[in-house]
Amino acid sequence: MQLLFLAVALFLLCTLIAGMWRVLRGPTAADRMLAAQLFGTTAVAILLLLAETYDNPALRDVALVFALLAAVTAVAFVRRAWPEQVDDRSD
Amino acid sequence: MSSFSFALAGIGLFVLGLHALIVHAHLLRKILAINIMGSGVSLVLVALARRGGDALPDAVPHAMVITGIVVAVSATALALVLMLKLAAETGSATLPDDSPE
Amino acid sequence: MTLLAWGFDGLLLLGLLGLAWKALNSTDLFSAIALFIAFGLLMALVWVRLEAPDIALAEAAIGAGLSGALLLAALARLRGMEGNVTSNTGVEEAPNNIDARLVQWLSAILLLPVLFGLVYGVLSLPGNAVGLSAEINANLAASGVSNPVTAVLLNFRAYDTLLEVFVLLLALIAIWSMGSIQFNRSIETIGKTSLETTSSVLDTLVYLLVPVLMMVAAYLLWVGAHAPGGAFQAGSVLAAACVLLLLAGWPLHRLLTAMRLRLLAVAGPVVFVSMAAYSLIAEGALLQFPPEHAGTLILLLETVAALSIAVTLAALFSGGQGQHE
Amino acid sequence: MIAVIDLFSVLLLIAGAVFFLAGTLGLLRFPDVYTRLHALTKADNVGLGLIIAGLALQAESWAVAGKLVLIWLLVLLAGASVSYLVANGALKRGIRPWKS
Repeated sequence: MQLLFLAVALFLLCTLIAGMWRVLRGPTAADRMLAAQLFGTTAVAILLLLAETYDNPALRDVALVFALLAAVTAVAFVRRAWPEQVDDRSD
Repeated sequence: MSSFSFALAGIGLFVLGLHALIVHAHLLRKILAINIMGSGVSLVLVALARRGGDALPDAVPHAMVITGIVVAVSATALALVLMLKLAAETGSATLPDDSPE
Repeated sequence: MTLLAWGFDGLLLLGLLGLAWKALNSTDLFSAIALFIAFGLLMALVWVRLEAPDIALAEAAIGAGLSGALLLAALARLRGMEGNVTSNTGVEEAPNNIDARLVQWLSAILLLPVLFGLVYGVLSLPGNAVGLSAEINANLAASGVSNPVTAVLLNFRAYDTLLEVFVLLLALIAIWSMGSIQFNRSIETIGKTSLETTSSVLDTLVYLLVPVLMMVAAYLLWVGAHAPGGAFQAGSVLAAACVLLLLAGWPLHRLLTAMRLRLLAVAGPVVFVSMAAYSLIAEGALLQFPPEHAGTLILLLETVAALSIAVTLAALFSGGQGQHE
Repeated sequence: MIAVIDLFSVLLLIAGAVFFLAGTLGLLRFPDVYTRLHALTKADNVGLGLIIAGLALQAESWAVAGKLVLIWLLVLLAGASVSYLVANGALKRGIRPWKS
């Protein structure tokens, strides 16, 4: 079972790093932020899987903090840092 | 993977950050560079402390790095405010170029 | 199993280095910050792999949460300013001229010996680390807590934490000396884009999330005695709750007036110093606690420190946003 | 009995991984910010839910299972609100939805 947990965690890490391409490419600021948000959800799943693999309950607390704090960054983006001008290559 | 590879990655982060600190003129970029250098140093510290050990990880470097993370964020906040002040005064967030023209 | 773990670590470290490179060299500042936030997330995973869940918690709260919010808010204000002064809006000067290229190559060449020197230094170390684990475990029973990291932070090397709360206070004073000393009333209008009106969805999110954040902070504070957690992590999560309230435009300045804010910010340092002075007189050593009361004293110290850290970090976030701008 | 539960866990975990893969593919391949938002929020949250269900079946106590579900609910709450805020903001900024 542990083997499967770790394999799924590795697979999710792969999808996470593939998602990095969207942060790099954009084109809009929202796309970059969305991809960073994806990192948050995926990281929660990875942490929970690692917690079970290595029987380390503290990692669930790390996942909990991740789940909460990802929202704060996203709200900071929506409320503050989103430029008003339309990005040229938006569609 | 052995702790040494984590330590080597830490060195990589430090050197990447140092390079960016020298090369980029924009202060926000320099602040990011210093943060990444700090992460690299923490990584080296913690990775080297657990090398070759199957024993319990050493708590002293862990405590130091936690302290370091909090200090880094307060220093970053201060640096950002200084940058904004400079931008408000001079109109640009880069250090003035005082080399002889 | 080992092979999978190796693959995981290798991919993690490659991703970390790649993100750092891209964050430092991407074309515009916004993507640099987005990549830096992702870098913080990966960094937290690295701490998990290094069996340092305490650090992972702090990194998740600060590296992936608070510093991202700080950087985004600063970028927004910078853009507002540069929009007035210059035409440059965050897109950076590309290193296209000969001079900048030269500097890049020169720096890279000069840093190569640094890189090799550091690598050689690390690789020439003996294979076994000699740490302080044995000493810590021998004295853990007398420290009042069973989480070794908390024991180091609040008992064995409590002077580190003492100095650290002063660093936070100093940063806050420095920022306040350049701006206003309170959660500014008009903060929600500064740097905020005019397109955002008050939104009931955001309000609901804040309604639900802030109490959860506060409960998680209390939980982390409590659990820090015997498991990963503690004052810094709790303080950072609580600070995130304050930042969320500020971002949603809630009138936090009415609850935390300038005076209360100042009192809370100095509460941690004051309690720490008085505890240090008391222990110096009564016990004969700086911040040495009698083993029978150590657990209670540490919890008290941590609670005050967490409140101070939370308020200070939140004030650092809103700090310097004076009326004169 | 144990084996049946294990089998369920395996199936749930693999299904969760597939949903995460779908979410990432959507993020990479969909044409505009709204469709990418749709892929990310829905697929990833379902994927996380499936993985959490698979892990909860293996959890040693009810408390652990409850904590896992709590984490999922928090991610759902944050994900749903943030995707609304981002989509709403994008519309207000005049980013036009993609039409084939």
